Amino acid sequence: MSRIGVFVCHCGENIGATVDCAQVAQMSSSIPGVVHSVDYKYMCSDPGQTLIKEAVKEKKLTGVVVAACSPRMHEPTFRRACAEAGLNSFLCEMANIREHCSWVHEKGDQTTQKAADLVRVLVEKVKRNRPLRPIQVPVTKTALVLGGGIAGIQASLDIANAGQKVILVEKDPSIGGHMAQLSETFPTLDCSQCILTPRMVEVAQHPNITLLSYSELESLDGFIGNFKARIRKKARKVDEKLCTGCAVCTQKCPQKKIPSKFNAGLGMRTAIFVPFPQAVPNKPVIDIENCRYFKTGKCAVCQKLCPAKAVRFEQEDEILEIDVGAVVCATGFDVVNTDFFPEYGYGKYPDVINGLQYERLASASGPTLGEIRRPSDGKIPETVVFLACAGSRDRAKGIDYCSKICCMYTAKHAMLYRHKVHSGKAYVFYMDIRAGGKMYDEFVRRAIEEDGAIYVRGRVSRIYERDGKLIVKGADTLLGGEPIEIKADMVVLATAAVASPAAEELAQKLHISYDSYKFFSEAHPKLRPVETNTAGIFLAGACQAPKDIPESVAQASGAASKVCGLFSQDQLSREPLIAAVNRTAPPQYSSCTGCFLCESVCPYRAIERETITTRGGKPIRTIARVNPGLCQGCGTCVAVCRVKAIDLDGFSNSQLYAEVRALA
Amino acid sequence: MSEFEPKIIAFVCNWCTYAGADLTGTSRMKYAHNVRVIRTPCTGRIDYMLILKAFSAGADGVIVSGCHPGDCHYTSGNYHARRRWMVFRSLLDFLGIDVERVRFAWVSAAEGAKWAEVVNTTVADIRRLGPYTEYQNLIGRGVERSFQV
Amino acid sequence: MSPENVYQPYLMRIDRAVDEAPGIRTFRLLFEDEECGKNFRFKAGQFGEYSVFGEGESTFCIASSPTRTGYIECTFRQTGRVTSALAALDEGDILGFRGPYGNVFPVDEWKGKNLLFIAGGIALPPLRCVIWNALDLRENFGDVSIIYGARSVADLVYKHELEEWGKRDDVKLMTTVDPGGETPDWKGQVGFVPHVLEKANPSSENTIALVCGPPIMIKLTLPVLAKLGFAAGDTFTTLENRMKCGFGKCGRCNVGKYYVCVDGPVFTLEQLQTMPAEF
Amino acid sequence: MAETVRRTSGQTVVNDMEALRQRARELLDAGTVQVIIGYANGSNRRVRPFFARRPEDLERLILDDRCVLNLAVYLRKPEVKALGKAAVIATPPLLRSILQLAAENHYQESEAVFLALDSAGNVLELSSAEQIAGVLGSLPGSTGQDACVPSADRMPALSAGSTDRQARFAFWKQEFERCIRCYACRAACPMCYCEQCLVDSNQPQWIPVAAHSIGNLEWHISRAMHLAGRCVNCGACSEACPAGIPLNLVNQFLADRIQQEFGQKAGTSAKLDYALSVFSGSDRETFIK
Amino acid sequence: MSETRSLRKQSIPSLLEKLEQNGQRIIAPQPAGPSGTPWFTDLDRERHIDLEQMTAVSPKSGLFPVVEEILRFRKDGKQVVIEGDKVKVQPTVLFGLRPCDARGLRILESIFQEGEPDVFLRERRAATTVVAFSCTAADPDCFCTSVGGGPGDTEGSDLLLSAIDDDHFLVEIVTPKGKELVELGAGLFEPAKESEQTKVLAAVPVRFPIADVLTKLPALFNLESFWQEQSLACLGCSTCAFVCPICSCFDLEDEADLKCGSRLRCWDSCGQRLFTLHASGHNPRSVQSQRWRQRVMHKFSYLPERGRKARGSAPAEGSTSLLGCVGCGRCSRSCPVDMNLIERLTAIAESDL
Repeated sequence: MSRIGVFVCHCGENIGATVDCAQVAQMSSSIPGVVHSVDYKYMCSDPGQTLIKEAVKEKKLTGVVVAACSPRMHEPTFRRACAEAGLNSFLCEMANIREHCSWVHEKGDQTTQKAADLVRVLVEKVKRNRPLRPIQVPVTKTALVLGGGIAGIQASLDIANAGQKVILVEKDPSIGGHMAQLSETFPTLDCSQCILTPRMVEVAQHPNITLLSYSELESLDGFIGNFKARIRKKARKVDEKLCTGCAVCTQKCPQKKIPSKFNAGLGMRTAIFVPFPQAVPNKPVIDIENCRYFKTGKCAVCQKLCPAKAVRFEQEDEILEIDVGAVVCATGFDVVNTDFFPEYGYGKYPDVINGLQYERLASASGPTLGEIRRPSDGKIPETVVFLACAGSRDRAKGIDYCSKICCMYTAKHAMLYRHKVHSGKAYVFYMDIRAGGKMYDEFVRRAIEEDGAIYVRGRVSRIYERDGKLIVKGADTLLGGEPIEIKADMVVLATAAVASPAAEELAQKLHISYDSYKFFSEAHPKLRPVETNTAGIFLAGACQAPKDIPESVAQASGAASKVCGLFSQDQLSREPLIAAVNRTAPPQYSSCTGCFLCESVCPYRAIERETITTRGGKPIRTIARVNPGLCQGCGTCVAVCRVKAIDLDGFSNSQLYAEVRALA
Repeated sequence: MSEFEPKIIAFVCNWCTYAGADLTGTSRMKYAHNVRVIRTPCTGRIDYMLILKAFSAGADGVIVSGCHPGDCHYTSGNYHARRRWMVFRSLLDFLGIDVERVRFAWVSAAEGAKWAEVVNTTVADIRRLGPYTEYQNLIGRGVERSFQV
Repeated sequence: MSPENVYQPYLMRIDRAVDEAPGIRTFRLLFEDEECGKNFRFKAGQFGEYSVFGEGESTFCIASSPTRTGYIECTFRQTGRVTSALAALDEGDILGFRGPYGNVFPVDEWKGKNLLFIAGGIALPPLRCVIWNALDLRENFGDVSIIYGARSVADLVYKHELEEWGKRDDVKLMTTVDPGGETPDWKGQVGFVPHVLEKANPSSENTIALVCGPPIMIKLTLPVLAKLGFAAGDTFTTLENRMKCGFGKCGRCNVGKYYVCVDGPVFTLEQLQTMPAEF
Repeated sequence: MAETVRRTSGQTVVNDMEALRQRARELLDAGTVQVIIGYANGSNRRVRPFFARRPEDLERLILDDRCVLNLAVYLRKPEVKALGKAAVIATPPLLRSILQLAAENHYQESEAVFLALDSAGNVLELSSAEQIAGVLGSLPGSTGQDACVPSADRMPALSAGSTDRQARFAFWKQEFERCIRCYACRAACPMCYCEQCLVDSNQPQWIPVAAHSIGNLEWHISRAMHLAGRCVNCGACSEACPAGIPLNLVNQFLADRIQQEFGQKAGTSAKLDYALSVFSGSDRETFIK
Repeated sequence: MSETRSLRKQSIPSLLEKLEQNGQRIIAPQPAGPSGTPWFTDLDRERHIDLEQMTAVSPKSGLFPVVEEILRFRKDGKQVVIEGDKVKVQPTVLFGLRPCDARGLRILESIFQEGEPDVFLRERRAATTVVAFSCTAADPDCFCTSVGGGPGDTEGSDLLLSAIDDDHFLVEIVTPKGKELVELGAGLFEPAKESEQTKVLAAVPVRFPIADVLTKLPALFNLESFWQEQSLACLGCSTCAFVCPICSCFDLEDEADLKCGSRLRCWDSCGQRLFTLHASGHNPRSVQSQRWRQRVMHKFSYLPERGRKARGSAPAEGSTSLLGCVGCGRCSRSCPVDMNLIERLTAIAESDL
């Protein structure tokens, strides 16, 4: 029942000067199915649009082709005009006879012929268009934030403050992440905990935030607006509701010699412990690996002494199932471990430490209460060597990228050392100084010029111990590679920031992609930096790439605003130009063979498996199904489907076929 | 005798090459009129069958173009397409089909000039190769016809 | 016009196109060559090959009555390549028709008999041809009863004609829709055709039964008819096997040794009982 | 007659038939399987697939270099399925096709039992794709091309290093023009399991069904593309073709190209490893300008 | 015996040249493809005709082409014009057939000319002269003598040549058309020598009693297990139908662009699953055993019965003249799973219901 209208626009002289628009209209009128064909000076003008609307109504058009400018320009205009006249907007197509024709060719028959050909192609296409409606997907207005570092905290607070519910999941007993471990922050030297802990408390008290600490994501299914998350709430062995945080247990626990992760191994903690005094929640956890009761069945001191009777040795992990509409992944980063630097003796010499350990030394709440004392003997080091780019930008180590934060924190470290040990010498080995950022370069200069840090451009080849000193051997590349040897009391490695070890597994649970360094991939490096390829899953912080606090916070707020944007509607409205698997009469049900090659090419994980069953529930066959919530309409699946069981609205097989045949 | 005007069908992705060709237009760069563009969402959507159909519709040459690697609007469509084309191209070559008549190109939305260049060089190349009679002679061959018109 | 080439269709112009139900359309077709139109004759039950040039041919019965000459009508459901292309045609468009093919309902032999028509869904067209044939020669027949059912009210075809038949005193019409398929203002029955038939309890005395419908309806209706005393030889139906040529060459439609295109499409239940289940 | 070139002598390549028969007998006796699918001598010096259901049938089982037909096709045939669980006398190409089918969800774990001979003449009883993948490389004849199927050496237009594109075109044009579209190649192919082949779908009719030059070319190109990265090179297609078109050469060529270019080989793992559904950022693109 | 001549083997090229000069299209078996199996194609310049091996595919395409235009039309806006109402076929010589092939053409003709006569086949046959060669050798797949034919059978041929010695063919002029061809080749044909043609003919034993097949088939129809067993190995590949000289199931397909197009008649086969598939998804012949049964029944039951009906009472029941089979054995030779037809027909003849 095709009744197609063709509307050829002159665009003033833009098209009319090189294309004989009247002739194009005339030629188009003889295409089978075309019942109306006119040309007009300006189709996009009000009278032009009225022309279309009236023809749609009077001629009962079932499709419209507007031959004018690029569809990227005016497709919405003409589609709206058609919709206003009662024709489904997806039954309107544009033939691009301006950008692709009149503007790029000289006036002549061939240019007119080309315009007519383009119209014919689109007429054949529009005959095969289907009326479509935007896809409506309900939205569960709860966000799942994974990771309780500064990025996760910021994202949670922003979303919660916008009035939406948040589930914040943190794998450790407390939120705070790496930022809680830091001493002071560049370039202002604010105390890290002073600016962070109020945020942590806000999270705990926020009515819209449910904090699940000591918990991990088990699995995530579903799609944007409609995810189902399974979360493992690990057993604290302490009833959080009863515990008052009085700390009797942690004081009395006899098992005291456990390296504290929070203190980067430089301090000790008990088996029942709160990672740090400002922890949120401030409720202890029993570390069953080290707890005497769990190892020997005896002890139970904590249980006996707890005034609130909150210790629960029998407590088991719990699995929570939660419906969420969006996910913010803010799982952070890690630093490379000890065996990464045999040449530097990291892990071998106690006084070769990494930046995070130095942060704990410099922190007022750290094991040395903020005094810079070296781990081996607690002496105040006279000479400290700071190594920037320890692992970063090092192809041999397999880390090609710049960890971005080290230049700044190394300057800060040198500065803090000089502030605390006025007589000490601070050497900094560096490759380049990357101090792009507000007040950043000034900060580095201050370290050099005011605080007297000695910057040496060069790489350190080896560190070894001689006569109680750490000999740092390197070369000063500014001085033509002159060898340099420094006898140091302590060496601080600005170790490379790497993806957290669980990143790969998590990415697979989330069905998001990641790069070769296991950092999560953003949907577009420039234009969609906080989105992932999986609609409804967003990124914040250093899980995407190494970044500093302001950047992490900014990205977290960006992700939060994406979530809020998503939650601002009850229904998600999506372009309906998506793929679908055909369904046919039994006994075949679909021409889909169930080979699932489509599944393997889909960048959005939009292909699901659907088992067709008899009325009695007996499985007949398993075929593919496209999740309309996830499909973005790229059509890669259509091209790999051998039997063309899958098709893409707007660019369907019959449309593209007809378009080519129209040129025969 | 007038110059041979090749018929060229182009399959382009919506996000890069189509937009790039729009830019050629807005920049008013001129190029050969012989090309007819068919818009697809992504090079990943460009089925090898479309290229065959273009030839059986009498095309002397085909252009297939989309986003540069790394720029795909859908992240990976062009990578899949690149593999598919590599295999398809090998196959065509093995069967003796003139692969020089299929031009694969990456043209970004910013490369208006490159689009003009791709079209112009393709038209020039195909002109040099001449009409694809070898293939077009297959059309209609193998059908016994006995009507007298 | 060359009668030599059996594949050469008549060119027909669509005079009227009616949307009967979702996906179902009726065309009234006029012969482009008026001379052909004048000479064209067919009988109730016959079918033809309808074609869209460039897409191919599709088989359906001639749904209009042989008593009405000068045009033919067809009703089809949009399912495959050809019917989709047919559905895309409009009034004034040209299509191809060749036929008539196949055997006929022996309407001439039924003089003085009562006729009971039982149809379901899209299978009314072959019976509609006989119904109008009988109504146009009303005096030749006794009672004319029609039981017609569809899945829902929307799925009923020939809605205007159903109305017309319903108003006539000389036709007993019962329309029914499957449970759940009724609309608030539906005045007909609700229930499956076999049940409606059983309730109606028509007499088999001197009556010919004509049954067309989906296989499941036929399967359940035949026992009811038998119970009501209809002889297998007086019960007629049509088969709709896939076919291409329409005249016994292409090899598709045979049911055992019977070629539906030549020996059918009209069969009595008596014949069907001797045929293998290849339909 | 027709088979003289395509089929060779029928020389026995398997000497341990008795061991195979013995194991097959045990499986039948134990009721583990109800049918043994293998090969038997057929009429006029041909071999044929053979369905042994009684122990006494087993004497007829043979295995030699004429046994090119890929028995995997029977695992999808309803009438064969109706016989019960099957044990299949397996050649390496058959096992590769089972692996590829498993990767594409078309062979379910322990759907059948495969009896293969290792190089020591021991009978291996395989039923899971993992088992097959584990032993495949060590089976005799698992590498290299079967002698029976046409090889490119006999076709000058295709010989390695031939740069004469037009000669290749002329060669294939002539070959494909003999195609009568009986689809025996498809029917004999274990990977052509699609219920509705592309050529059978007509909205749109991508590939003309008529056996004319362009239709045949498009059909064979399409089939080759559909098998690219999936074909296990069993050669059953060429063997089945009544027109003697060396179809396997096309598939083999693409398989080789894919292996060179992407290091992927069909039917070597039960995990989907399809060259056209994965990619690498560093895939060569010298042809993209 | 009919009128005879003698033709030297070495005169064959001259004869073909003369015929070509006369405007005849010559279709003959010539080696094709890597295997060199002969194939019926237009005679090419090298003129290497292979009369020794049997072609893989029968010469039925001479009368019933693989793809044939049966309608041509032009579209002009809304108008449709049917083009071409006269069928004219170039004079053709089908050269190098076997007697079974020629007999097959006769049967094909009767299938197409009964009921609605087919103008294309009629015109093709009228323009075609069939030159067959009697068989001096046969293989175990041949069974012409079991279905009413024979190695020296003249049915369907216009000329039948028999190699009576190393240098000569005995030429039997079977029809006036054959005579015309002999006249075209005047000067090459010599008066026939005394010869005993039957001496050189191949011995083709009768493989099974056809009468039993014909009488037992109708009752076997419903014995599903029988057909399942017969077709257990069948792949449904349709090779048998496509190589067969008589199988003539076809498909009609339109091919067109926006301006003009054709309706094509293409070979098809009852062995294909989709052959009878309804648009609804229902398939009257849903499994391969039913399709195999259809093939056998069509050839050995439906065709003879319909033929009898069409021609009135004669010829009698059990007559082989209307069978859909000439015993060429091609189906057995090309079947990829060696479903030997002789074996299967023997099983039918021996079946005990």
